Amino acid sequence: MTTMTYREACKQAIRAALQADPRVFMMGEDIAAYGGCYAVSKGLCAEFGAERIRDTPLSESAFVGAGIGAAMAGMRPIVEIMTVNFSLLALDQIMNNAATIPHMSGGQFAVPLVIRMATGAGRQLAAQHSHSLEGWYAHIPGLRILAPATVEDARHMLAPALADPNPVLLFEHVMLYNVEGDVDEHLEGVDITHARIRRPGNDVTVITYGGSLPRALAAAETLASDGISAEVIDLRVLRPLDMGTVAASVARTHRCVIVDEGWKSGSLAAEVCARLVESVFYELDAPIARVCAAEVPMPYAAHLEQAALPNAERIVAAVRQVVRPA
Amino acid sequence: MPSLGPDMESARVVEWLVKPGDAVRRGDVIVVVETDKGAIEIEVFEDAVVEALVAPLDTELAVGAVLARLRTKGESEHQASPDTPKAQALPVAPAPAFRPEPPSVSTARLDAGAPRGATDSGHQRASPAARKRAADLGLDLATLHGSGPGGAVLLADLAGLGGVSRGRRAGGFDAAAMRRVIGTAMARAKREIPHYYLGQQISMAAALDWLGRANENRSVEARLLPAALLLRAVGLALTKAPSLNGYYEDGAFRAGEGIHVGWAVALRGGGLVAPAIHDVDKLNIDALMSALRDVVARARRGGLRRSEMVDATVTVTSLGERGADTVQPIIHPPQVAMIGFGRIVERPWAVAGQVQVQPVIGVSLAADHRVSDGHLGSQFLSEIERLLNAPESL
Amino acid sequence: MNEQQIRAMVADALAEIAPEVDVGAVDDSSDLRQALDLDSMDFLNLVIALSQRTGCQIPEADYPKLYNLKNMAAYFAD
Amino acid sequence: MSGDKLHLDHQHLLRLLAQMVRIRVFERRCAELYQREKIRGFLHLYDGEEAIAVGVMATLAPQDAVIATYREHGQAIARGVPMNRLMAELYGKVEGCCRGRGGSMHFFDRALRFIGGNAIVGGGLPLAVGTALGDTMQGRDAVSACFFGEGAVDEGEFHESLNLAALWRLPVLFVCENNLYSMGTALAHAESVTDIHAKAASYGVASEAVDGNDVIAVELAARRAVAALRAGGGPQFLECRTYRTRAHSMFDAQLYRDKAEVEAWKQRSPILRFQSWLENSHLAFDDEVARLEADAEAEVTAAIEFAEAGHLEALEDLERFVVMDEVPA
Repeated sequence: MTTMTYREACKQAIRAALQADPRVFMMGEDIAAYGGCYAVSKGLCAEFGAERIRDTPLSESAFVGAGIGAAMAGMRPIVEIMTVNFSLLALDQIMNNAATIPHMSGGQFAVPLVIRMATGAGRQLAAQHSHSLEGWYAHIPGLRILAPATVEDARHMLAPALADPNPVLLFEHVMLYNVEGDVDEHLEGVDITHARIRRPGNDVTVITYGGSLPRALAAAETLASDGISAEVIDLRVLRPLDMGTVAASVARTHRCVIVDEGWKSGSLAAEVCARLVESVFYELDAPIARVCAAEVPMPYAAHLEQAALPNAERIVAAVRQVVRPA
Repeated sequence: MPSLGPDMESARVVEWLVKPGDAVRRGDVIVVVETDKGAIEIEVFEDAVVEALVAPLDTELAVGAVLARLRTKGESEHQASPDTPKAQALPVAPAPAFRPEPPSVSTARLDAGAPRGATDSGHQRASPAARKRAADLGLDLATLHGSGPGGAVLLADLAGLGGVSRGRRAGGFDAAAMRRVIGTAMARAKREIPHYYLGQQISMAAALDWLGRANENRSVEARLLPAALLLRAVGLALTKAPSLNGYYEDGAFRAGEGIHVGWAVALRGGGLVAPAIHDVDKLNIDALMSALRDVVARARRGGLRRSEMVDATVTVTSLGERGADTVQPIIHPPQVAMIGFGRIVERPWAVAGQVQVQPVIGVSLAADHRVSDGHLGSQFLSEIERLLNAPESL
Repeated sequence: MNEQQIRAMVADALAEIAPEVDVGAVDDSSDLRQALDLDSMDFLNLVIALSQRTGCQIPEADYPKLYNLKNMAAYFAD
Repeated sequence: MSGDKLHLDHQHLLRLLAQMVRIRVFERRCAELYQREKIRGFLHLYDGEEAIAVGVMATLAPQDAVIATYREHGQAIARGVPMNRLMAELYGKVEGCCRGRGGSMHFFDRALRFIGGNAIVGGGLPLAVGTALGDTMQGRDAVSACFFGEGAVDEGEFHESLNLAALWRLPVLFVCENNLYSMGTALAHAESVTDIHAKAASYGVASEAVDGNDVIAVELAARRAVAALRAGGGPQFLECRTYRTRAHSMFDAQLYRDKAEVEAWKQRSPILRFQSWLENSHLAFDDEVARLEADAEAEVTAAIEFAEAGHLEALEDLERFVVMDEVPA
């Protein structure tokens, strides 16, 4: 076991991938000379050279599309997009090419590409750098969407993502980069198909992912002192959803709160909720509750931003309402 | 009261799962009766409407006694119960046109007026889980007061209701009664059946090796236990030894109409049941494993079906990893054979003139001399050995 | 997961498999199979339930690490 | 035929003509089948532009990649995708080149490195940059030929891709098929500067404008460009000036242009021009040309029979290939 930050775990994952496979290279904006917007790739260019750590122009569509083309030509590219809001400039390539070509070509071409990007709010970066749009990507058939919420997943999800023959999008929450955690360096990757129970419990299931996991765990701790045993599930994989684990838990606890930093309308939380109603309706003993971001473009001022985001207090309140309705 | 076995004379109703006015479909479980062998669910064999529950709870009733009156489709009330006095039909209370209320109306409800949870339309608020549990317990939601928002009935409101609670069902078996039954049956077996016994040691090296490799690539849910292999081997070997599979009744042997193996499950706290796994010879190894898991789990919880309690054509007992080395079984009448497996232990074993340490299991057969003899029994055990030595063919 | 959480999880899993046993009465280092009279089928059902609750695919070779609550806590803590 | 010298031998010239005739005949029958509802979806025909696909494709090697647009029947045929598989694809049959999942706008053929069939204007350019990058990083001597219309020049992806390819000196052959109209919008209505090859040159890309209705001129220019690419000269750009003599798609009243303009361009049809030149130069004879047409008709007829006899994909395979189990070897 080694203790490291989430940022360091992301870097070590990339390093290990570059060492393990000559087909792997990384490209993105300011990843080489600058060291990465969130300093994930700092030092990698010196170690692996400018051929494999490639700075790109500010051309999201071109370099994501180039990643797709290179993947189809036999490489295993890792493309970094600075933040999820910028990924919209490459949405055409992700949706119309990466996600569709395997099916559209009748299975002749696969797109073994990994795209990493930062997501989420909390750093006062306002309305064009702070959103949680991973739920949009989870809408698209053909993509695998991962949200590492722990340092271990940050360290070990990349290898199986690169081994996947399909395009994989990795969403790294900006508030997690400084979080420290234990990592088993020798683990041969982790599974990228299942949700995980991060804390077992009996009274209610709290379903979350990514940057909201620490908040949900903090809420569960508070609730425990109140005699409410909350089971916390980390979805980890946003597409395809592991509804088996989620539904089995809700069928045991009969109650559920979904925490998602995306907006509520048409969200991933809405999808999980709908699927639970489809699969375990007769196990529900209370309405499913959701704790999501306020429906505003993320504001700059700290107090406004905090008011817009899910936090432990709001999760605790939602759970109490579900477990002991007033 | 249906007859659930040749030696059953009476039983007690412990739980109704339906109420008058309920529509039931063929195959629905409608009542639980406590027999000497434990709690057994009784299913209905036609689509019908429940007219009246006749049998009182917790009273010993003879086989053949009326438990309930059902009206099948097409029958008028009159045809179904020509001699039922009108008073007796009252609890059924088919809703008259002018009272749009649920069919079963308790006095409590009338006294209390509309319960808090009833909406203006008369719909009782309840969580989906409470609704399902109430249906399982045969409770009418309209008679309940809920603690949830707007008086909605929640799961917690149903705790302890419904006659026999889950806890009781889980315990399901009356230990003293069960001991009596085992005693009676075994005494009869020792008295009437001329047993002969055969035993054999079989190497499990190939079987366990195969199993280990098979399990490596399986998810936890799909993993196999040695028991599944043993059961599969018995099922296949029985196809070649039909005179070990069936019943001896009225002075004659009647071959079983399928190979339905009763699997002996020891209950914690004493006693045992041997629910039948049907058509063992026709199930592949995965299907057998899941059937075993299912039947053992339900035996523990007290959720066995009637057919599982009476259909076995032969019985197998496997003592498992913490059991004795060998067992000398006593046949369960009117069956004609029982196969026993001891625990798997490491023993010196000669292979091609060399002594090796191998996992070994002791298999034994008790069979009825009125139907078969030792030569056939020996062939049967050899066949089991052959099958276990070629596990890939299982 | 700390030991208390593991214990809660095991108790919950056992409620389905062996409703009559009381996991609270079992001491940390005693063999659960002995203490609760679990046969191999019960034990497999327990492993399945734990796997479903934790998301771990528990290989067969690791079964001995689940024989008592103490080892179990260490196992799932990893 | 390889190298940068064009050999104007009889066989090669006849082959160029034959390829253009095959495309023309194939598409004529497609139009007919569309109206008989055998083919559905959008159908964009290449009538009048055949010289570009045929001229460029004559210069490519098997290891090269081809990325095309939704008007890509000509490129697919010239690259060598069997007509049977193309027609079956148009019929939506499992024998089609994409098992009926692509249709007219999305022909793919892995064995020929024919990478679509892209129906997002400009969407194929970043892909071509990527295949060139992947090939280069793996030390392959391969170029990526990317076809697109002048409408793509309006898109940001055009500029992003040219810049990136030039910046990294990647072996991409950009082939702009400038047919003067992006759907119904005339070039001058959409672009402030209509000289497209000059835009490419501004990115430091070697760039040339060529008569896209002259198959020999196209092939010569492409041959020079491919030779430069293989020599490590960085991306090359060809603006092939041409005209689409049929409607944009099957349902187009052509309100945006004069009939006289279309008629004038039909007289400059690449097939007519090349055929006349061959005959006037005594390089081909009437009966040879007639035989080419008869062969093409027979080939298309056989393809239609093949497609008619084809099978529909099983419904249980609806979601197959959405998620791939492995990267095809």
